[in-house]
Amino acid sequence: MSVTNLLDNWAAVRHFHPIDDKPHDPYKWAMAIDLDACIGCNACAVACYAENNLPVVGREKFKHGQVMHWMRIERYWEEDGRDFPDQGFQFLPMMCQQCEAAPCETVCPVGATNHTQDGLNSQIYNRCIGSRYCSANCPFKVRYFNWYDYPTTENVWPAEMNYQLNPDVTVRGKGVMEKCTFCVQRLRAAEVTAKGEGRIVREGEVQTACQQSCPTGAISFGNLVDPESRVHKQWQAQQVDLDKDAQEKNQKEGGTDLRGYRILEELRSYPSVMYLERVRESAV
Amino acid sequence: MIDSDSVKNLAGHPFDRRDFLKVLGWGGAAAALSGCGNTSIEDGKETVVSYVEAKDYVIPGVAVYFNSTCAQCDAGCSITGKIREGRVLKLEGNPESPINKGKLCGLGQAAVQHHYNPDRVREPLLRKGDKGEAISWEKAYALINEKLAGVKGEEIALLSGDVSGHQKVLLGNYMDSLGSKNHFVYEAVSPAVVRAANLKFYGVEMPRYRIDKAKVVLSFGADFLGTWVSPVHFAQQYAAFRKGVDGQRGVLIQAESKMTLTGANADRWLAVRPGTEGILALGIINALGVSTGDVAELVKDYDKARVSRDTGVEPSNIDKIAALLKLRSPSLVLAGGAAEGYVHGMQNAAAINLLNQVLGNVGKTIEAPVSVPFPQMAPSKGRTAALKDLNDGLAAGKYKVLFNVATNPVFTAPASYKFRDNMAKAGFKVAFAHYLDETALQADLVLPLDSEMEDWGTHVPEYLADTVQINIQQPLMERLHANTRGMGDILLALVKQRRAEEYKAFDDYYGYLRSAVLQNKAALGGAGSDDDTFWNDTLSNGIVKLSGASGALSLKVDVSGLKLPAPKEIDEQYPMNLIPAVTSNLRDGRHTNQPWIQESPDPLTTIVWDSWVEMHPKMALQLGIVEGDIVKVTSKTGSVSAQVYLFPGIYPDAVSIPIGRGHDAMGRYAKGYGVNPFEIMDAVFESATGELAMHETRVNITKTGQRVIVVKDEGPAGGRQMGRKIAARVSTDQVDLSKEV
Amino acid sequence: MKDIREDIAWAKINQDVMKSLENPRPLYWVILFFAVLAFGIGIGCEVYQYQMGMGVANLDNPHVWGLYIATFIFWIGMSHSGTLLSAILHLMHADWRKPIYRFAEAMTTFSLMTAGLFVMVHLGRLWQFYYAVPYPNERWVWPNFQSPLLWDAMAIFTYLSSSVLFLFVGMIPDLAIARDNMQSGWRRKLYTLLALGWEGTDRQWRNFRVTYLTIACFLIPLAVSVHSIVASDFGMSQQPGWHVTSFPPYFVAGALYSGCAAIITLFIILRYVFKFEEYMTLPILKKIVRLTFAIAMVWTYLNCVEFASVWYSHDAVSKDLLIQKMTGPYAPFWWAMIFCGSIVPLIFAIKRFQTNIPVLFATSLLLNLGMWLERWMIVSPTFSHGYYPWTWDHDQWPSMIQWGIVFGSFGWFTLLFMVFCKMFPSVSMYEVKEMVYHRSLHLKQNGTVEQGVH
Amino acid sequence: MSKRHLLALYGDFDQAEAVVKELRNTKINGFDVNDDMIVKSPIEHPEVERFLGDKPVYVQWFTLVGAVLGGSLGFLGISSAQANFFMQMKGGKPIVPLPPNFVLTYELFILGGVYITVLGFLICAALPAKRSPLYNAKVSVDNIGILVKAEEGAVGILKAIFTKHKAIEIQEEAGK
Repeated sequence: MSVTNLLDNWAAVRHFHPIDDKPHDPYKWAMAIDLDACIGCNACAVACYAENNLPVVGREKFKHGQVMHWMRIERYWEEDGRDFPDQGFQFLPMMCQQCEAAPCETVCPVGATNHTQDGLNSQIYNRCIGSRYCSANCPFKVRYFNWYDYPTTENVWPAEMNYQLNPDVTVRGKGVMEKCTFCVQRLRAAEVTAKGEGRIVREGEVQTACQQSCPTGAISFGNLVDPESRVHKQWQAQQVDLDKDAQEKNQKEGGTDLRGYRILEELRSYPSVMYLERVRESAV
Repeated sequence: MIDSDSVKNLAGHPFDRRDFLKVLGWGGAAAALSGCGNTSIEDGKETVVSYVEAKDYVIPGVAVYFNSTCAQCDAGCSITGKIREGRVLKLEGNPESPINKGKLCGLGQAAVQHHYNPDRVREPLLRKGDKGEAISWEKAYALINEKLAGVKGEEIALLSGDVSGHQKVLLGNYMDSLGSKNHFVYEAVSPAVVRAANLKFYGVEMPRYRIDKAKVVLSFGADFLGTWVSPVHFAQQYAAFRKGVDGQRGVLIQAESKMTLTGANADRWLAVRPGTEGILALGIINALGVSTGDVAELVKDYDKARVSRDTGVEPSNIDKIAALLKLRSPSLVLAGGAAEGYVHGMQNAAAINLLNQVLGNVGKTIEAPVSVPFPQMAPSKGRTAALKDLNDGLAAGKYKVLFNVATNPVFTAPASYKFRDNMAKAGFKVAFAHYLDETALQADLVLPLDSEMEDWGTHVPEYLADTVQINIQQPLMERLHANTRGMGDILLALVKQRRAEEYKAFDDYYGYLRSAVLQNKAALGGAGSDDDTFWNDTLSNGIVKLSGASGALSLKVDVSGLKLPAPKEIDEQYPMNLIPAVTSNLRDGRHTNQPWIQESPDPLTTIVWDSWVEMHPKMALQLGIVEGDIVKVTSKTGSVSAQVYLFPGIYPDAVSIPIGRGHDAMGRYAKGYGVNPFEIMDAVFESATGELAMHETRVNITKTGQRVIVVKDEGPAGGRQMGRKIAARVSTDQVDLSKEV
Repeated sequence: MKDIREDIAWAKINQDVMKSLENPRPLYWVILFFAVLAFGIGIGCEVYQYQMGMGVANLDNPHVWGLYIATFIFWIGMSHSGTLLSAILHLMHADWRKPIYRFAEAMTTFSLMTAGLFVMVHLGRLWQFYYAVPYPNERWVWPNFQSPLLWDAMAIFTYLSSSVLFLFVGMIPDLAIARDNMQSGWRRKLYTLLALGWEGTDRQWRNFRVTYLTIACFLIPLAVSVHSIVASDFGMSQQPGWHVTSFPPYFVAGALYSGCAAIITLFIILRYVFKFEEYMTLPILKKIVRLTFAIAMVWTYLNCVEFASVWYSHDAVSKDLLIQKMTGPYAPFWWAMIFCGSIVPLIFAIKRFQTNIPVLFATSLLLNLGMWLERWMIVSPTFSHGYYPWTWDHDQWPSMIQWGIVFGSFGWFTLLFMVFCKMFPSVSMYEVKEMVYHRSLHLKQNGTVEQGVH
Repeated sequence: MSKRHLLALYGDFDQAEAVVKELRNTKINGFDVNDDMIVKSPIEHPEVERFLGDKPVYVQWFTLVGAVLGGSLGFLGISSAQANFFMQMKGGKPIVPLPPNFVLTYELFILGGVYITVLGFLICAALPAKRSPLYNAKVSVDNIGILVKAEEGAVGILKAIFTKHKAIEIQEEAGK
C-alpha cells in the first residue's frame, strides 16, 4: 500500500461514473427488450436455467419464496374495474438491470459485487459472505440468495442430472448471492477471441442465452458503445440516454411518441436494460 | 487461440460419426475414473485413448456443436446441441431450420432433462407379479417372438404417437410383417377436428398459415404462441406480424372461453361462452355484410343481438371487429383447440373457416402446403379417436398383443374409458418407454428407449414452414445407460425376426438409415457428391431440404351441413363447463417429470409444481371461494380436488384445470404433483370426426373447507403495478412505430 | 425522600457491594439457569442453520433480512443507555447516576457483544466473516469501505472497545477495593492483576479524573455516531420506509429509549437479587423513570415526524408502505409497537407509579417489547412491500429457528450480565462514597437535614 | 542516603488538609513536601488536589495526539487501501469516495483518541505499579492516607506532626 500511489492517481480515483466519465471502452453491454414482441412463453427463463446452472428448488422452497430464477417473467394486468383482461396481459421479462450506478454495489461490505470495465454489475461468488445487503438495496429485487446448499440438496442435481451442468459457470454453494450476469461467460469468451484477432466483438457475435432462445426476438443485446450495434441504434432511436435519470423526450410537452423507457429510472441507478412499451391497438 | 467458432466449423468437416461417439464415450469413461459418473464401455472391444491425443474434433474444454431434431413435441424444430467432454449440455435452435430459425422454446430446451432424467428406465423389465425383473435384450426379443407365435395379425395392436420418417417406414414394415393393420396413432392433444374442417374448406389438412402476412389475426382459441401446431414458428411469424406489414402493426383478436398464452397477447380478448365460437364467427360474417348467396342465407339469423346473447360478446365489439376486418386486409382467422372441443366442434371450425373464405384470406394468408415427395415418410398424425378405437377393441378382447410406443394412454384417456382395465385384457403388453409411466407400469414387458439425444432418426414435420424438410435426429452423446436401445434399433431387431433376409444387410438402425438416405441421394439433393461426403453433410446440417410441389387451395365455399346448435342450457346439477387447459409448459403431461418444466411458472397464473382450478373472481365471489381454497370438481364421471386460483381471463361459467399434472407414476419430479383432469372428463365425442370432445364436460364445484397457499411466482400485488411504471403500455395512436429500429 | 442516606458508613458500602460477589439470592441461580438454557437453544438453532443454510430461518428473496437484523439493532440500541448514564450524566454532574451507572455500562458492553453475534448469525457464509475485516491480506482485496455495514462494523468495534475501556478504567478503584477485600484465591489474583496496583494516590486520582472525563467526552459523540450509522444502513439505501432523513436521530432516540427501559428492568432485578436497596433507591429509580418518559416522548415525536413527512410527501411508494404497515399483515405488530412505545410510557407520567416497582417492572418490559417491535417494523415491512410490487411478500414469517436464535440472544446477554455482576462490583463503591460524602458535606454546611425530594 | 517511609491514616479530609498544610509550612531537613509526600484517598476528591497545589496533568496531550493520529492515519490508510491492490469499481461512485471515508475517519478519530488516552493515563499515573511500601487497605475503605518518606532525622518530626493532628494510625517502615 502506498500513499504516493493514492496521491499520484488522485484524479483517477476521484472519477465519478456514470455522470462525469465514460469508461466503457470498448464495451458497454446493454439490452433492449420489446414488450410488444414478448409473448411471455418462458423460453428465456428456461434457457437461463440451462446456461447458468440454476437449481430447481422444488415445490416447498418455491412456496417459501426461495426460487432462483435469474430471469423471471412477470405478468401484469391493470383492472380499471373491468371484469375481463380484454386488452390482454402484459408480460415483462425481469432480470438484473446491470445498473450503471448500481445500489447493490456500494453497500456490499466485502466488495463482492462490482462494476466491470465492460459495464456489467459483477458478482464474485468466492468473495460473498452472504450479508444480503445488496438484495436489500436492489429496487428490482433481482438478486437471488442461495438459502440452501443446492448442489447437495436432494433431487436438485441427482446423479446424471448433474451432467448437464455448464462447466463454464460456477455451481454456487449455500450462502452466496447470485443474479443474472448477462451470460458473462459468453461475453468473456467473445471478448478474448476478438482481442486475439485485434478487433472488438462484432454485432451478433455474442448472444445471451435468453436472447438466443427468444422465439419472437424480443430481446436484443449488444455493445451500446458500438454505433453498429442494434442495441445502440435502438437506444438512440428511442432517445434513451444511459447517463440520464430523466430522459429529455419525456419532458417535451404532450409527451413522447417513443416507447423506450427504463424501469424505476427515477431512482438514478441508470439501468442498462431498456424496455419498449407494449403496444395495444386502439381500433379495437 | 481456439475459439468455439472454429470448433463449430469442424462440424462441417467429414469424419466418422461413430468414431466420434466412441471418443466421446471415452471422455465419459475418463470422467468415470475420476469418480464423476458412468457411461457404457463395450468390454474387451475398446482401447484406451489418451485424452490429450483425442481426435481433432474433440478439444478438452471447448464445446462442439451438433445438429439434431427436437422431439419434445412434434413441431419438428431443429436443434443444435452443445457438447463438451462427451456430454450434451444445452440445446439451441438450429438457425438453418425454416421452422424455428435458431430459436427454441422452454419445453425444447428441457429435453436435456429428459435425457439425463434420473428416473429413466435403464434395463428391459419383465413383469413378475407386481415387480419388474431386469432381463437381457436377447431374452426380451426372444420373449416377444415367443408371444407372437400363433397370434393372428388382427390380434396384434400397436399404439404410437405421431410418427414420420424412416421410423414410420420401419414401423409400417414391422406391422406388415406381423400381418396387422392395427397401428393406432394417438395424440392426446391434437388439432384433428381442425384438420378435418380444413380438408373440407381448403382441400388440405394443414395449410400454411401466414400470420406474418396478415394485418389482423382473429383467433378462436388457437394458442399458436403456446401450444398450437408449431408454436416457435408461429411466434416468429407473430413477431413479424407485430412489426407490421407496410408499417402497419398487426392486430390480434382472440376469442375463447379461457385465456391462452396467445389470448394474453391479444389486443382484444373476448370471453366467449364455451362452445359458441362458431356462432360468433357467423355473427361476424353477418356484421361484415358482404356475403351473398348460401352464406348470406346461413348467417342471416345471426344478428348482433342474438350473437351477443349467445356468446356473451358485446355487440359493439362485434361491430368493431367486423369493421377492422373489412378495413385491414388480408387477415387470418384461426380455429383452435377451444373451438373444436365440442360435439359440434367440426361445425365450429367450419364456421370459422368460412369466415376466412368470406374475407378472401384463402390464398393470401392461408397458403397451400408443399407435399412431401416421399409419402411413406410423411407424418401420420395422432387422433384421440384412435385411442377410442383401440380401447373399444381392447374392451372387446380383440387384441392379444399390444405394443405401446412411448405413449401414455392410461394417463391421458378419460377415466370412463377404463383403459387400464381394458389394457389388462390383452395377454401380452409391450411398452417401449423412457420412464415407468402409468402405462408402462401396466405392461408385461418394458423396453427402455434411448433418449432423443442418443438415438438416430428422421422426422418430417407436419407443418412445413418453407420447403419440405427431413429433419435428422442423431445422437449428441454416447448412451448414458448401457442397456437402453433406440426405437429404430428395436424395430429393426423385431422386423428381422420376421424378415431376416430383407434386413440382413443392416447391422443396426444407423446402417439402415444411412443406406436408406444414400439410396435416395439424388432425390435428396446430393447428386454428384460421394456417399461419405453427402452423409456427413447431411448429419452436419441436421436438415435435408427438398423442394416439394405445392398444390392450390380449394376456394369452393360449401356451407351445406353447416349448422350450429344453440348454446346449451345451464345444467342445474353440473352448472359449470370444464375446460381442460393445454399449457405451453406441460402439453399432454409427457414432460411433467422435467424439473425445469415443473418450476417454470405457468405464463398466465405463474403457478408452479401443482394443478389449479381456474375460476373467475366473480363466480368465486358468488360461491364464497377465495384463492387457495381446495375445491372438489365433480363431473358425471368422477371428481378431483385442487386449489383454486382466481383468474379473470375465463368465462364466468367455466372452470379450467390444466392437463399434464396429476401423475401417479413417472418418477420423483412428476409423481404426486397436482391432479389429472382426464380423470373427470366425460367421454363425449365430436359428431363428425369421432374425436374426444374435451370441452364438453360439465362439472359442479364444492368447497372442501381446506385452504392452502398457492405456490406461484406472482406476489400479493397480483398483476397490479401499483402506480409504478414497470410494464408500460401504450396505444397505437400515441406511438410512432415508424421511427423504430 | 433522599436518593441516598448520607450517614451510611463507607465501610458498609464496601461490605454490601462486596457481598454481592459472594452470596446472591437463590433467584440469581434460577435466572442463570434459564439464561444458560436459552443460550443453549440459540446455539442449537445456529448450528442447525449453519449446517443447512439460511433458508431454515424462512427468509426468502427478496425478504432477505428478518429478525436477526431487527434484534441486532435492538441490542445496539440497548447499549446506548449505559453511555447516557455514565458519560452524559457524568458531564452534567448528575451524581445520582453514581450507584447505577456501572451496571448500565456493563449492559452497554454486553448488549454490544450480543449485537455482534447477530452480525455473525446473519451472514450466509459465517466462516468467511473475516473478509469484512480490513487488514492487509494475501487476497489483495480490501473490504468495501463504502458499505454502511462496514461503517457499522468499525463503529461497533470502536464503541465496544471504548466502552470496555471506559468500564474498566472506571472500575479500577473498585477493583483495588476488591483486591483488598479478597484474602486469597484466583479472584484475588484476578483483581490484583486488573487493579494495576491502584492505591488511590493523589497522582493516580488526578490523572484518573482527566482520563475518565476525556473518554466520557469521546463516548457521547461515538454513541450518537454508532446508532446514526446503524440508521444509515437503512437511510443510505433507496428502499421505501428506509430512505428517511430523520432516521439517525430517530434511531438514537429509540436507542436511548430502549436502553433506559432496560435499565429500569435491570435496576429492579439487581436491587432485588443483590439486596442493593440502600444504593439503588427509589428516588434514583424515579429519576430514571422521568428521564425515560422524556425520551419516550421524544421518540413518539420523531415517529410522528416520520409519519407526517411521509404523509405529506409525494413519495407514493413510501406512503403506500406506511399504509401497509398500519393495515397490512404487520398491522398487529405495528399497532403493538405504537401501544408499547407511545401509550404505555404515559404511566410514567403518573406520580403514583413512578416508584411502584411491580408496575415499573412490567412497564419497562413492555417498553422493551415495543422497541424490539419497532426495529422489526423498520426491517421487515420494507421487504414485504417495497418498490417492486411483483416481489411483494406479505406472508413470510420468521421460522422457529429464527425465533430460537433471537431467544438465545437474550439468554446470552443475561448470562454475561449475571456473570459480570458476580465477578465485578456492579455498584461503583468509590463513587457511592463520593456521593455520600458530598451529601454529608452539604448537610454539614447547611446544618440542617434536608427534607424532601431531589 | 536512605529514606524511611511513614504512613498516617486520617478519618476525614479536614484533618488531612491540616496535616498537609503543616508539613508544607514546616521546614524539615531531609523531607521535601513536594517530592516525598503522597496523599491517598478512597475517593476522587477535588479538595485534595486543591490543597496539594497545582500539579499538572498531561493526559490530554496524549488524547490530542491520539485523536489526530487516529483521524489522519485513518483517512490516509483507508484512502490508500482503496487506491491500491484491487480497486473496487462501484457504479456511480469514485474509487476513493469522500463521504464514507469521512465517516470512518470520524470513528478512527475517536478510536485513536480513546486508546491513546488510556495509554496516557497508564503512563501518567505510572500504572501498572507495584504496591508502595506501607500499603494499608483502610485507604480503600474510608481513610485518608498520607505517605511520606524522609531521612532518619526527619521521621520523628513528621511523626509528631501526624500525632498532633490525631492520626488514627501511624505506620512506620522498619529501620535499616
